[in-house]
Amino acid sequence: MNPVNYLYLAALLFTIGATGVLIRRNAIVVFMCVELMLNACNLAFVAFSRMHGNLDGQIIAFFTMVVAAAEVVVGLAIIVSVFRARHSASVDDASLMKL
Amino acid sequence: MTAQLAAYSTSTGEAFQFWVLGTVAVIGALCTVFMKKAVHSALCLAGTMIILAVFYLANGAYFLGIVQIVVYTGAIMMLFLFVVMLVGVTAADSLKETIKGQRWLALLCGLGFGILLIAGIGNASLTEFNGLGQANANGNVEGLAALIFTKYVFAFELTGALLITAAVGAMVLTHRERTERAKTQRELAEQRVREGKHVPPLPAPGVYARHNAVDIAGLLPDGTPSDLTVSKTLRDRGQIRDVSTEALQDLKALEQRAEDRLERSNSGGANSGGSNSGKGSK
Amino acid sequence: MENLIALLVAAPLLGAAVLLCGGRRLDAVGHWIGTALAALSFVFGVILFADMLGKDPEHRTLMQHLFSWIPVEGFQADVAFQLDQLSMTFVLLITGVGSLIHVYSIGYMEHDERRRRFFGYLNLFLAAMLLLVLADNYLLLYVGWEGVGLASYLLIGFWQHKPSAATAAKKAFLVNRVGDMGLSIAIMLMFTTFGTFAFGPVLEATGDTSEGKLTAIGLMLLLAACGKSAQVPLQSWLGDAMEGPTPVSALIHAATMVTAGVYLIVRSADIFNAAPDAQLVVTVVGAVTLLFGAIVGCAKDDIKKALAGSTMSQIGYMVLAAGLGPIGYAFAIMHLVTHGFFKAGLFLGAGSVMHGMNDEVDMRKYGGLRKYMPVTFVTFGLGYLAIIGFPGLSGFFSKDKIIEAAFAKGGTEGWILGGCALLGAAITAFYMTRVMLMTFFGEKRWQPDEHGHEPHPHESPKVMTIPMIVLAFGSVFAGAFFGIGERFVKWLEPVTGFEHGHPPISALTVTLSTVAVMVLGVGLAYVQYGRRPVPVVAPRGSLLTRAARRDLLQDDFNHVVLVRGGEHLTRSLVYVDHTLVDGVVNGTAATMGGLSGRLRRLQNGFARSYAVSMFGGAAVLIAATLLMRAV
Amino acid sequence: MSFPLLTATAVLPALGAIATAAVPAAKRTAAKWLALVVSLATLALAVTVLVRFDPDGDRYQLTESHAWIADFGVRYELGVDGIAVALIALTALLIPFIILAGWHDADPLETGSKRWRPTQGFFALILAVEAMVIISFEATDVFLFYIFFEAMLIPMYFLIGGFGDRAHEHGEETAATQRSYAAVKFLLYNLVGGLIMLAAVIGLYVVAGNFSLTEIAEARANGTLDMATSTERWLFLGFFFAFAVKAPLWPLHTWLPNAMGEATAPVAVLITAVVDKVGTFAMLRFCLQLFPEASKWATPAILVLALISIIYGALLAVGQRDIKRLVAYASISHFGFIIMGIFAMTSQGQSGATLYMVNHGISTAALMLVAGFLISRRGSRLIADYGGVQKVAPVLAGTFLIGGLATLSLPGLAPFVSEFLVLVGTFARYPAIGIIATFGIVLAALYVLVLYQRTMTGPVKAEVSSMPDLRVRELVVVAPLIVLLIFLGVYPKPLTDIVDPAVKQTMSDVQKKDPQPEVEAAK
Repeated sequence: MNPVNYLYLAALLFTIGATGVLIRRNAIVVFMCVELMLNACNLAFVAFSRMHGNLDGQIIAFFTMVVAAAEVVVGLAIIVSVFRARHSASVDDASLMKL
Repeated sequence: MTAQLAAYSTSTGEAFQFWVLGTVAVIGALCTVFMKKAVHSALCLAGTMIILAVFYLANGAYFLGIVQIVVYTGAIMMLFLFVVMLVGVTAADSLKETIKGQRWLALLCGLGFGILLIAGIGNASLTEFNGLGQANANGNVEGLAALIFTKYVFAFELTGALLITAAVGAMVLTHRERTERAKTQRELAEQRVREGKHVPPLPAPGVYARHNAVDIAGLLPDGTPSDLTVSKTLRDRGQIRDVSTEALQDLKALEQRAEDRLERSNSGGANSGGSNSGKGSK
Repeated sequence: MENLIALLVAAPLLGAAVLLCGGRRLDAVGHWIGTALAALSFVFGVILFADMLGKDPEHRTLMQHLFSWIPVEGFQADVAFQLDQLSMTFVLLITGVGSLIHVYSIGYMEHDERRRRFFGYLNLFLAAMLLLVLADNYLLLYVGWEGVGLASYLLIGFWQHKPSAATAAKKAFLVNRVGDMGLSIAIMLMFTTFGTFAFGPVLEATGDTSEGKLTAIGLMLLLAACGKSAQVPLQSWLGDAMEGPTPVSALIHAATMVTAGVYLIVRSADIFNAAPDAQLVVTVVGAVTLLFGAIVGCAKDDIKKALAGSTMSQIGYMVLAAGLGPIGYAFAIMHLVTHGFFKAGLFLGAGSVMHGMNDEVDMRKYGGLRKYMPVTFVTFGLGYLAIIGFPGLSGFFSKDKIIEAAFAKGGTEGWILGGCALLGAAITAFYMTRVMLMTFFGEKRWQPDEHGHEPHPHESPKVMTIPMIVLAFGSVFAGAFFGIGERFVKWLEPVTGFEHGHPPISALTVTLSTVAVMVLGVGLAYVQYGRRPVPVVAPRGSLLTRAARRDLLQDDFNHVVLVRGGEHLTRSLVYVDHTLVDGVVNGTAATMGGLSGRLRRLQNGFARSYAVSMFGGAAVLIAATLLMRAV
Repeated sequence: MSFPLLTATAVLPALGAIATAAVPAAKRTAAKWLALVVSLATLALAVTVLVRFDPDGDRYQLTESHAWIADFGVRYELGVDGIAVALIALTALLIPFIILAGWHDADPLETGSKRWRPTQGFFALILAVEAMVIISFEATDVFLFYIFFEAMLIPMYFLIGGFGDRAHEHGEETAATQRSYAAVKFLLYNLVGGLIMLAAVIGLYVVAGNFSLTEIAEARANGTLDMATSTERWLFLGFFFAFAVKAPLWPLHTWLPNAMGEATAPVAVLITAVVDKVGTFAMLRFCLQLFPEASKWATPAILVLALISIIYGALLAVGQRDIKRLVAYASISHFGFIIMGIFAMTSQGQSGATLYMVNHGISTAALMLVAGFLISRRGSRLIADYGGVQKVAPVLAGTFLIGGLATLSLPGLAPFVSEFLVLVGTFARYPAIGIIATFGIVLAALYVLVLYQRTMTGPVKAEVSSMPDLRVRELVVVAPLIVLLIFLGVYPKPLTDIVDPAVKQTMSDVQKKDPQPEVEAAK
């Protein structure tokens, strides 16, 4: 098997995640889909790391995880406070930015 | 397996593992997207992540694989579940689209994007790969550490700052300072009297019913449920479980049984005859 | 001696500057300053004349280079003067008649509160006119040309509170501008053809270029002359210009400015000599105008307008003569000078009559005035005899020569032109007799005006009558002085050249027939106006009379075609500018607005919609990258 | 290093603007005097530039050059040729008159009016415009020029939109609406032009590698910098478009009548006599020097547009009912002459065009400022509201007439010299266009005299019967302008001496020779 398959898998997961972001309304699920996309990227990085024979790809994946952790913390906090204010976790309900 | 060969392909075991677990991962991802309930989505995602952790391990990223399981699946996903609980575990998300054309556009874009991405990967000349044998010679963790604390030390420090910021940010966002003194019991009582809407205290859930769960409304004497008995949060979420119909059925059945028994003992006791006639007239 | 030339111009210019900027302080003495400076200029002119007479006829030209005016790469215009016999003639006429009219105006404008300004304008006119005739190049001449136009504008519209005066002034300036356009095109043509527009080099180089170019230049100069000298088709302004005070009519619109066109043609003699086609057009214009003016003059009841028609007609004679080439130039100028005397005298007489008649101009309300204003009657009468060509008086000598020269043109043209000139002489006699009879003879016909003031005709003060007497003197003797022994022709010959014309009929025949038609015209007029009482209200008259009263409908034509057409054009252009040119821009803006209104709906506020566009964008970027790599 | 005279000339009004703006609100009069003194000092500096400039010396003199944005080869390069010197002098000359004429234009309105009129701001903005215009004339770096060419719009926008006539026939509300419409229109037109020019400026940098006018022009002349024909044409069009909007050339002119109509008379003068000149000046300096071939290529089209401007502007002026709009359309006609002169590609035409810029500035200033005095007395811009002013205010009418006569190019007044040179220059190369353009002088007479007749002559209208004549301040504004008009009409040699060598240089840039007169050519 060619390790390139990992990349195809990563692409597939990324696309599924992205589509999920677009069609789900529940903010938490949207967030999960974002996580899925991030993980897909990580997989690709790890695969690249193996292909190139150095650890830089893994480092980037590691940083991605850290950033994702930070992002989750803040994002979930936002969701919670939005929920508190609007009693809804639907992203469509937060549509005050239209003209 | 020679090093030469290792450059182009992997072991059969890994291939088998890839195809099996890969399929499961894709299914998990799809489930994450399409499951109605957030909890289910979260569980499916956790599954996918664990599979990814296995893949990391298979790709020689031992440290990341473990971190993936411990930090990601263990901590982050639990955080997700925690929030899901906070926001409403049973709130099923309707998958019905409300924005015109959004779903089709999304699918179209997703499809196009996927095809392009895959075409891109297919186009790239990625036939050769080196394997991590050399890089991991001193141990994967040591190798990573050496890089992080030399080449990427600046970025690493920055992520530290980012994490602290995020932690503070989360606290700021969720924490609410009380700006006014809480009202005392007495004041609340006075307020109730002043407004005159609902002078006595609100009924407790399940007072007139057979259930005492917090999300089940108490029944009024005529058998209809009273929303007032349920906490406001649950009411707002629409998470009140309505048991009035079955309660009424239960009541009816009870009465039926009582009737039957009373019929039998009608001659026997006058004590329950009064109640029976009362019921009978109803 | 050359330096005097500049002083000639400077004196009246100084007067104009002082009087116009001086303010009310000078009101009391303004007219004296103006008159003194005009007279000073005349004195300079006489000194220069005396000096010139002392020189050899071929070397009488004085040049004075003042300063370089517009020095630009390849283009050189100087402020430089040239005083030759032709200019000298004009200088004397302008300053002489001008000074007399200044004197006359002291009396005529006595009761006008803006008299100081009037004298300022008159001085300005003198300066501009002197510049015109003294310039040594066409561009400087152009300055004088427009300068007299400006002075004429200011003076015609002197009584600005009258809308008719303001309109007439504007009309005069505008019609003149059309002519000026011709002059400027002529100068541009000269520049591209000869590289210069100074008289000397241009006129010397006429042989080096094609006849077509010269014809074009000649025609453009003719256009300019038509505008300034009120020749058909640009004659319409002169009648209206009579709205100005009468001294103005006398000085500008009879004696001097309107003859500038003739000066221009005579000055450009070499160009016209080399362009026979242009010359032919000049003669045709002259002949048509002389008849046109004469016919118009017959029908007008307004004394000044009748005289204006006459002026037009007489200048027609001069233009005709100037178009005849070397056989006519000298006579054109001679007629110009004599005409300057008698026409100025006639106008001053008319002004004197008006002065005594509460500014009434309608001759039908005069009658029998000879008893009331004898001096005016006599001077006006002498001017009258001069203009109709009464043998021995000045008009006789000059006009007769022109008619003779017209016949001498030769061929059919000669006969036609000569015939026209003869016919014109008859009509001249007719309408001038009409004016004379209606004004000074017959019953008195004046009536009280609407305020009940009956006019009390009276003779004008000395300050007005003396200039009239002087001019009458000129009208009587100038012709004989100039004509006998061809004195004037010899004087001008070095500048304009001269050839004796050879008319197909003898000179005596021409003279006799001129006198005959003159007698005929006088007789007809006497029959019509002398023997019968003149009706106070004008009779309806024949079709020709009615047309002539309306300047042969030329004004109506102008009004319908130019004024109305122009109004429609500008109005529609304003509309076009607002709706079309501006509309395109505003339309673009509106389209943008509409488009953004549509586009803004994409901003529906749903984060997911934005995400779709982002995602689609990313897809497009990937596609683009792949395509670029593929290519 | 010698004293940076050119920088000083531009910086002084800029500093003056800041100082004027900083004067406390209560000391209104002090701010006015400060602005006036600064503008006079700038005039003194401009005169020094004029004196120090040697017409027979180098092409660009008093040059200054400093590195500025090294990464893009942008330099702070100043230098003046004869054309620039003349225009700097014109600008510095007109500003004191503009300030003096607008002395009360920005006073607070009577109590009860809600509009706020910051007096200090008005004068500070005028000085700011002066500074930017002067530096635009001085810049020999394309980028530097571009910056100030565009930045000028900001103060102009506020001057047009913020300060209108004191009284208005349609009431204050309508006036404010129309004013902001005019200001926005002005801004949008010029911004569009400027953006297109920006693209061309960047394009020029890509092609040439730096922004220095002198270097690029030299390289073009040597042949070391080759541009593809199409590139040169596109770049030329980009530059020209911006300048044609600013100038303004038909059909990009419609902002001018609005802007001049709604602005106060001094600001209108600032627009047409000063700011717009940058457009025509830039055509001469940048279009012809940087893109000689393309300029020659575009000449026929531009001449036709200029011709349309001349006739069209004049005809529309005839049809106007509003005094200021009439002057605006007259200006459009005059700008047609200027552009025609520039692109006739003859020495006479270009000298004439340069003189025209100066003379038009002075003559329009005279006419427009007097018109402004007239309007401020009656409170209406409509021609029909006047009549017989000559009787009650003869000096005002007289100066108005002289301004009008200058506008119709009466010989003896300055504009005649320039107009005739332009006509001759055009005629020498394009006789038909020259002849048609000559019709413009008849139309000019028409609109000026119609205006004069309707406002100044005829019976005195009741509303104007108590109109005061010119005051001393107003006379101080008008009289020097009139003296200048006459002086430059009679003796323009000092000006032509300065301008002529620069024009010769420009002619050699485009490698055009004057057509030879027929007679000499034959010899």
